[in-house]
Amino acid sequence: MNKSHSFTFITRSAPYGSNRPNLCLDTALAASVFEQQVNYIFMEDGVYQLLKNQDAGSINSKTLGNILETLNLYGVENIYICADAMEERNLSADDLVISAKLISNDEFKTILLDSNTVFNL
Amino acid sequence: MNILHTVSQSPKSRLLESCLNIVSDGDAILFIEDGVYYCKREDLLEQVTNTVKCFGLKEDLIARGLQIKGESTVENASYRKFVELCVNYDKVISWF
Amino acid sequence: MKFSIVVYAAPYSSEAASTAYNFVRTLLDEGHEIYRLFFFSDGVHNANSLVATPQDETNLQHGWDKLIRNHELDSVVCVTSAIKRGIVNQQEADRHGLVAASITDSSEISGLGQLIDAALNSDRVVNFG
Amino acid sequence: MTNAPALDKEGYLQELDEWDEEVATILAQKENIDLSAAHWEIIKLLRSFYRRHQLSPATRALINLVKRELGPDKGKSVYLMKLFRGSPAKTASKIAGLPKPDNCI
Repeated sequence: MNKSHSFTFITRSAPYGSNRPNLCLDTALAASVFEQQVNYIFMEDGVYQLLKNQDAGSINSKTLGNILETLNLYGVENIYICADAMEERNLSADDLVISAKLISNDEFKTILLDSNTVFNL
Repeated sequence: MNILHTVSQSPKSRLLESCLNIVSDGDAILFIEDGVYYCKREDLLEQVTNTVKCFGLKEDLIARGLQIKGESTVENASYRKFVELCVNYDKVISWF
Repeated sequence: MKFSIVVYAAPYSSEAASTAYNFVRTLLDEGHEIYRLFFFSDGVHNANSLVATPQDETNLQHGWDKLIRNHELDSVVCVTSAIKRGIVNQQEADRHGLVAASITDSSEISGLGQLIDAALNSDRVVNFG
Repeated sequence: MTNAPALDKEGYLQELDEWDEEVATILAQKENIDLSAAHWEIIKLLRSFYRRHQLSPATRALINLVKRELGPDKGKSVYLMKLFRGSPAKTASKIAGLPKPDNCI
């Protein structure tokens, strides 16, 4: 088994409207159990998953923002946010539950080129 | 280290626009399912076809009454070609 | 080359499951090896054996079942996706007190670790959703 | 004495609301564990983690959580295995009245 396999997860959907953010997260957590390199990138509407003050109890769901706060405990340390996505949505770092590195599209491309497997949800 | 991107929704999804933000020179794009309607959007495609090869899945084009003409910037691809593209590019990123 | 295929979509509600099926058939025709098929999210419906379709429509579940058997493919259905959608084997049916097993015999129920393992052991992973 | 709580086939509480310290003691006995202060420290940490994140941490996350909150001496798999035999993430979640952690392979 290749121990230095790198996985990149692109999550580009808003929370709650579909199960895509959860599929992406569950798969990334599974990859982290295998102790592989895991990159997690919030793109487009995916950044909405990180908004503060979510309380999805009101729609009988688990609050995704609270779960995402634990990504680093799972060993998912390379967390990135698309700078364009933040700008287009008028969001700033203060609006989010975690601090993560903002990346340009060029940095994004480099991460993809260096990855072995990419999941894009 | 180039990437094959598959795009499988119609242009109203703006999936191609998302994909183009992070496509690198030398990558390829294969339109499948409703994504093949992008093959008729020369206005969107002409900005990338110099550096990125574009293909439309033949079966999906035929099903929808779309044809790729000789002078088009998009090439027809059979399922065999789809497989060949997966082999020739280092990884596949699916946009759906 | 070694491929693994991930299917996220149910048959009939979108074209993706059918595209995946055609792609897998072509891979086999071209002599490639399939390390694993992984059915995830609504894709688990592809392994539902309790399906009837009109004679003049394709029964995709049947198609997968035949393809998996004929080529002895390793086909895994994600357990968390499957149980929520009523795709269970006898063991899971008994465990949860459900009236019947529904999964096709050719696929097995297992965890997401099988998807990661597939990625680690394949040259290419192709996703259909 | 509390009535024995309803458990699923793997021994996790069916109704998470039924948990209290007495229930924890019963659940621990089923695992042949006598709860000490060291156990309670982890159980309380797990419960407050679950309240905030609605997630039972899998092994690696549990170790990192304990390391962050209780220090590196306790944030080790040997320490946790001594307290909660088998898979510490599963056993500790069970006694703390949380759902079975996902992604435990």
